[in-house]
Amino acid sequence: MDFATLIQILDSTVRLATPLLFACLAGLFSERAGVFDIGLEGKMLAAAFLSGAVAAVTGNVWLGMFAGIGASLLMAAIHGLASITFRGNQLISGVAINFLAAGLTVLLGQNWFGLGGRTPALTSGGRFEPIILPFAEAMAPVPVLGPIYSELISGHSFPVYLAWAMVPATAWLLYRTRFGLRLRAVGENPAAVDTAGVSVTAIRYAAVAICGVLCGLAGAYLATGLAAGFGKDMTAGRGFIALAALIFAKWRPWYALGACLLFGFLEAVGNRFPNIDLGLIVLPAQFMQALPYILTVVILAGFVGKAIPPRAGGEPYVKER
Amino acid sequence: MTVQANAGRPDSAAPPAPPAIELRGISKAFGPVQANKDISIRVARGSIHGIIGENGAGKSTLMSILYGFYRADSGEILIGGQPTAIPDSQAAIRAGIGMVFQHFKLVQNFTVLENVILGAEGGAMLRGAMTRARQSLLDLARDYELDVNPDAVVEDLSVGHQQRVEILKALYRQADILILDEPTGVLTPPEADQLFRILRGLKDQGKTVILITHKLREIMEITDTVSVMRRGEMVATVKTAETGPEQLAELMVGRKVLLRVEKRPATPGRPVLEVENLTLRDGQGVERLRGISLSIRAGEILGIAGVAGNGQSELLEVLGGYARASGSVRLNGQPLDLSGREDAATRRAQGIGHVPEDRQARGLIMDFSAWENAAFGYHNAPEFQKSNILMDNDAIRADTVSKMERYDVRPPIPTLAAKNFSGGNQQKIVVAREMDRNPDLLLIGQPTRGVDIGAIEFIHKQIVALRDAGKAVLLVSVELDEIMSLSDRIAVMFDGRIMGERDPATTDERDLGLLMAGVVQ
Amino acid sequence: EPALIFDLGGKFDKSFNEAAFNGAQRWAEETGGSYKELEMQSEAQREQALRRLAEAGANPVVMTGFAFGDVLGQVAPDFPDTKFAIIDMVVDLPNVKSVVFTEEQGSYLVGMMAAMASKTGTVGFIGGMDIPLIRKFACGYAQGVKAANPDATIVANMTGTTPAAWNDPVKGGELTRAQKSQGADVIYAAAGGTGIGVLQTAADEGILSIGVDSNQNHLHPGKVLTSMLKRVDNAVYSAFTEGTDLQPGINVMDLAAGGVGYALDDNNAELVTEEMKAAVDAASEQIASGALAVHDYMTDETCPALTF
Amino acid sequence: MTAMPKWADAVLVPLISLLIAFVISGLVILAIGENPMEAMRIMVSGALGSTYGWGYTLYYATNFIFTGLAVSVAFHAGLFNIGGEGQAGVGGLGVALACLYIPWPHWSLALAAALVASAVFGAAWAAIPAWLQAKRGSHIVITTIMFNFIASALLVYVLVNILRPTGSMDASSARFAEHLRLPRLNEILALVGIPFNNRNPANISFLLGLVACVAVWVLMWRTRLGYELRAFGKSEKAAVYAGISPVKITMAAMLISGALAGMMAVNTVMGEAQRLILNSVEGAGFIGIAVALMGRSHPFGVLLAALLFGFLYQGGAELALWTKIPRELIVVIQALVILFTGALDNMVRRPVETLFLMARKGR
Ligand SMILES: Nc1ncnc2c1ncn2[C@@H]1O[C@H](COP(=O)(O)OP(=O)(O)OP(=O)(O)O)[C@@H](O)[C@H]1O
Ligand SMILES: Nc1ncnc2c1ncn2[C@@H]1O[C@H](COP(=O)(O)OP(=O)(O)OP(=O)(O)O)[C@@H](O)[C@H]1O
Ligand SMILES: [Mg+2]
Ligand SMILES: [Mg+2]
Repeated sequence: MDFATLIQILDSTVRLATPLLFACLAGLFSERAGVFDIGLEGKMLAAAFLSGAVAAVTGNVWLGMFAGIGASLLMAAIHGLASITFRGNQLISGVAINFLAAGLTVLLGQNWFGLGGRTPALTSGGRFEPIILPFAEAMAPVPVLGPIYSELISGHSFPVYLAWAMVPATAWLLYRTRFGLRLRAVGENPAAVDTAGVSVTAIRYAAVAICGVLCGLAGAYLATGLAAGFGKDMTAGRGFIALAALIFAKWRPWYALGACLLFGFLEAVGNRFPNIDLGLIVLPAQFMQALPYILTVVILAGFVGKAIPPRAGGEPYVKER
Repeated sequence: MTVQANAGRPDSAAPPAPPAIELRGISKAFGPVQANKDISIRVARGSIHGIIGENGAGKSTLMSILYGFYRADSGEILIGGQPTAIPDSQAAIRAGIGMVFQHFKLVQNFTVLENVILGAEGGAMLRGAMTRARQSLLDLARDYELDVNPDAVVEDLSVGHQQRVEILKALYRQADILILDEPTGVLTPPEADQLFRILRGLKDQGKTVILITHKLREIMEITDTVSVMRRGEMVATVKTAETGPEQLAELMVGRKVLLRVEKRPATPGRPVLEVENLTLRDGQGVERLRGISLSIRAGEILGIAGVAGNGQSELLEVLGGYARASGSVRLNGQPLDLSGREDAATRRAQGIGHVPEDRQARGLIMDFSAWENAAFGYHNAPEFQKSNILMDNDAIRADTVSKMERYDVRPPIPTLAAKNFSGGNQQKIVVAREMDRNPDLLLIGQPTRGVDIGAIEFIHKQIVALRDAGKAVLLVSVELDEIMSLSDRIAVMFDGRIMGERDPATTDERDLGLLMAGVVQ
Repeated sequence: EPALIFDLGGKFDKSFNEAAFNGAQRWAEETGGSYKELEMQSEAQREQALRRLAEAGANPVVMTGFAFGDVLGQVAPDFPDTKFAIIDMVVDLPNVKSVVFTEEQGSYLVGMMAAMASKTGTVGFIGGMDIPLIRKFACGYAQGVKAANPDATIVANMTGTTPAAWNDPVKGGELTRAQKSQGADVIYAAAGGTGIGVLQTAADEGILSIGVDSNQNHLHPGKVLTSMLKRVDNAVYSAFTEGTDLQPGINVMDLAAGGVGYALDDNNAELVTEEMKAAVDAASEQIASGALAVHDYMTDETCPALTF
Repeated sequence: MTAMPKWADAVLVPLISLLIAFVISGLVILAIGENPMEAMRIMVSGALGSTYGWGYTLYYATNFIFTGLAVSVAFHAGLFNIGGEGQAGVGGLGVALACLYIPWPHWSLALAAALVASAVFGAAWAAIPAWLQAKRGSHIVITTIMFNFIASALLVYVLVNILRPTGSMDASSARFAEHLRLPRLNEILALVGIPFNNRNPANISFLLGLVACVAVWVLMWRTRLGYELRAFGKSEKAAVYAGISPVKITMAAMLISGALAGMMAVNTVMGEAQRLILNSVEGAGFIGIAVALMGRSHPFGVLLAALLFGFLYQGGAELALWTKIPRELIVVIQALVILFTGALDNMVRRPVETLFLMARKGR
């Protein structure tokens, strides 16, 4: 594989990893606070739909983005209500949200646009445009560094840079601030937080809301950054991959970046090499397409060490039976 | 029992100031359970106030209400004479109340410092808070002999140190009133002494301490006043100096209690259990058992004393068949496989009965009915099978009815779920199940933990009866009184080792206490 | 009253089903007639849908998609008085009209155009799932490419293995970029909703794309080289027009019959050079006259120009 | 003492939850400009108004019975098997292989073989996630999701490259021999003189589903394995104390679960399509989760819930047929049913509990 190919694969990796990264960090906030979330997929889908719809109608990508975040927050609110206030089963709530988003997006989309759930294609103002970093043109001819800067680092759209910035921001928030301390504590031992005079409910809702915002960004990036509009079921399982990445990352922000990049990379490689000729046998395309999932299983099988989830994760906080 | 001469100043000189705390007519129900009924109590400023009562009497509930963890259904709280609403713990902390819970409320994988500042960070950023807290921990350590490494991760600390962290948490929040809920249950006698020194020091600084305990000895030793609770009600508040253990016990239970077990001298027979050089490492590779050797003969009770967490649980787990270990164990002369190939079912078939330490987490399935629980672990027994595949539920139910009658389980309803029985009756179900099969060896952990006095008497009698029937009993308990009164021989465990063996007739609590703290004479 | 049943992709897939829908609409507008239409919810409904429409008196019943073939074989004999038309599949029954398209011929033409428009000598193909129909497209395309430029390289990708493969514009876009990075500067998409992403990204990245089934040139004027037309709309239109007199038998909608072709309109007029047009039209005539045979993947499941 | 009688928890609470879900669904229908009452009428008459509608309802319900039971069995053991989709898909492969490659003289033999094959294939597909959970602690929710993806890749490969008859356009296997067609429900009912529509796919598999319900009930509440499974699901610690092997139970529960999910394929592949097609499971594996939740993991509850979802499916199909309401409405209704009966059930339970408590105190 030559250098240019590598750069291109990595470039593709960055793009493919971005929605995963948003969703993975979203899950990180929620799960670090003790609220498990398999509804990432549904929140992303809802966000992708509404951001696509609003961007199409207004022609303004920012309005679209905020609308997407709003849709995702609404789903997050349902999840919060079910798993925090009403102490329901968090997995079930997640499943319900996935179905709800899958149905509602098409139902409303068809009702509004009559395009079978698709939103109208976005024109320039309705989409995130690539941002060319300073000196990208000038740097391009420089060997090695040039392509890395001008092709790999420069030329992505706003959400990509935001996603990368979210990683140190998350780490900082989690490990350096009061909120982060409380959030991590709530996922480990909510009673400790409660007896320290801090509301478990408030922290968990805050975490779920942050999760909603980040899923909203993930969805908005899908519909208005990577694609030019919403298409039915366009998340195509990315929420589940983000969840796997989260576990792989052991619920830590920098590891999350690594995990999402790995999954993005696997997909990029699969795209680039649809089938691999091993001389004796040709690995069929189906195998290459299943490879990310197979590798996920292999990784989860514990060959990279066991992931211990937040101790209070998945359990509603019950003071009085 | 030793009372250090005048460690606490007599209060008699104190002027009649408003009490530090006054509770008026507090009531609290958990669903259908009335945990507190119209409770009123006054706690004088600068005193140590004891609260005693049977399990489930409502002590922890009352204190949790004071600390804002629960909300009372009705009643009033006065702090320093001022009516104060305490809707949550934040309000309690503001009112100067700190609480050390029976089950610690610490974040296990946080450092001491992180735990201490949690909820009292004093700013949105952690850095400043960390520095300030580090300094004030040093000060507190100096003032009250409360040493802990601020950077240690809590899960690596001993229980005693974890408790200090809890106290530090309260003091860091500048608590004037400190509530301790059964603080000594998990401590060695020397650690308990150390705690009492700290409490007296706090009292000297003018702080008010409320101490919940089951141990009458401690009440007599350290408190100024004592309140007694029974079934959710406050039955009496008396000056400690004006009462004695017998009167308190009677107030607690509502009748005269015999605090001793009647038994004849043992007539030990052949060895039933022989353990040699038993060693166990946990998941992290820490040695939990370090070369344990012991033996028990038929018709003998071996009591294992020790502070919780010194390997007793692991010993029971290995012998019960659900932990791996190395070394050798022989039962009736036959070696047992400790490699994990044999499980708890095998052990039962080999003649080992096992009343686990934690009946709610291990001994019972709380959602299962009594009859399902009565076969738990013996569900493979031939008499409970209808065919190769089907179980004979009718046979199990019939058997349960008979056990419930003989072991006085109340109410005797086999279809009631285990969670709907009281703690004592849950324990009776487990005891009945394990003893009724006449095991050659009975492992019994914390047989009376959380069990009321009546049930304690009954269970103790059953244990002695089993011994008299020529069976071997391995008794593990953190209650020294229980160990002393039941055992024929006592072994003391500390840090995964047997520190020594004693004859109950010739030893005393001080002697055992030193062994339990790891001090070898 | 005629009826139309869409395949699982739904009637607004911007290509195959939508073409059928357009044909029906045209008929409705021109004749002022009305028709029944139906989107399915599950596989088991194929038979249900057919029977319900037949029982309700719809005649003829037109369905899109090879997946109906098996079921129609079961249902049609039960309704000897109802006429059925199936698109993309041959069902040999006295009351069934089978309309099949020679996609390989249309794909061949756009393949030629791709090769001629390509400056890099590398062209791309993006399919939805790796199923025979898509291979048929890919194979015809590859032959056309090689015919115009024997040295050309063809990069082919399939999108996925779940039904999501037909609805993943993001992945379509990423595949487009991957193919572009391999040098492809014209990419032919036969991937349903995923193709929308292909066309979009190609436009964004400044390379050319080729639409499929319907005329998709208008989606990105000046950036879609052409579209491989599969006149499903005509098939539906004529079936509706024939009405109850629908002629049973196999109707091969080939190039000669105007069943397939390439799209030329204002949107891509500037992209198609005279030379290109001349070459393609010449090939078109040869194919129509039978002088030039485009190999159909389905006949022997091999492809002379591409390996799968 | 519990605050609420058992029947209230088992029947009243789910019913109220269901009602709320339907009311909100009605609002959704209203919001897209349609008439909810009319929609309800179409659904009821389309799904239950004729033996024809019943046939489809029962056909779908059969799928959901199997996948619902699959999820329930795993649930009882404390395992969340989201992999029903993949297990059923691979089970279908088993059915196809059994029916295509052995010249069975009679459908009954083929049915027996197909049942075994689908169960074995489904169980095998559940075995790896189960083993990883039992031995390596890999989260079964994630691994089963991954196995769904892997299963569909496998199926595409096998169907396109191996099972597809040469020259066929359809990515599906060849049709099974005609004499292997399973008896339809109408044929069976005709034996006892009940007239039933013959143009629907309901077949003998529905009766197998009923048998499976009884079998699962016996398994869970009458056998040692079921006892151990439930004990393990309630408390792993206690189970180990009782000599119940977590590895064994995890494997057993998931293998049974996978087998049940796999057997669903007998209905779709052998009963309906009579060949293996791509995506023959069509989400029934996921619906199984909802069915198990609503049925409170009890076989009888699963049966009722499966019938409800069968009704939703068939009713929804009719709705899509006769109105402009898109088929996705059904997905929304499903979501709401899952949400209110599964995740938000405390929202209903608490007030009901309070009512009972008040009633008791009042006495
Ligand atoms: N991404 C990061 N950014 C900043 N500091 C970090 C980061 N990761 C770890 N640390 C530092 O290392 C310490 C241990 O972090 P680690 O991620 O191992 O915590 P953990 O095992 O997840 O436990 P906890 O839940 O207590 O955070 C943290 O307290 C923090 O100071
Ligand atoms: N969170 C709760 N929810 C429901 N019931 C509770 C809860 N906490 C306590 N109870 C019940 O309230 C009663 C009083 O319990 P409490 O914990 O106050 O007793 P206690 O006197 O502290 O007992 P112990 O000596 O065992 O600590 C008991 O019947 C108990 O089961
Ligand atoms: Mg770039
Ligand atoms: Mg207590």
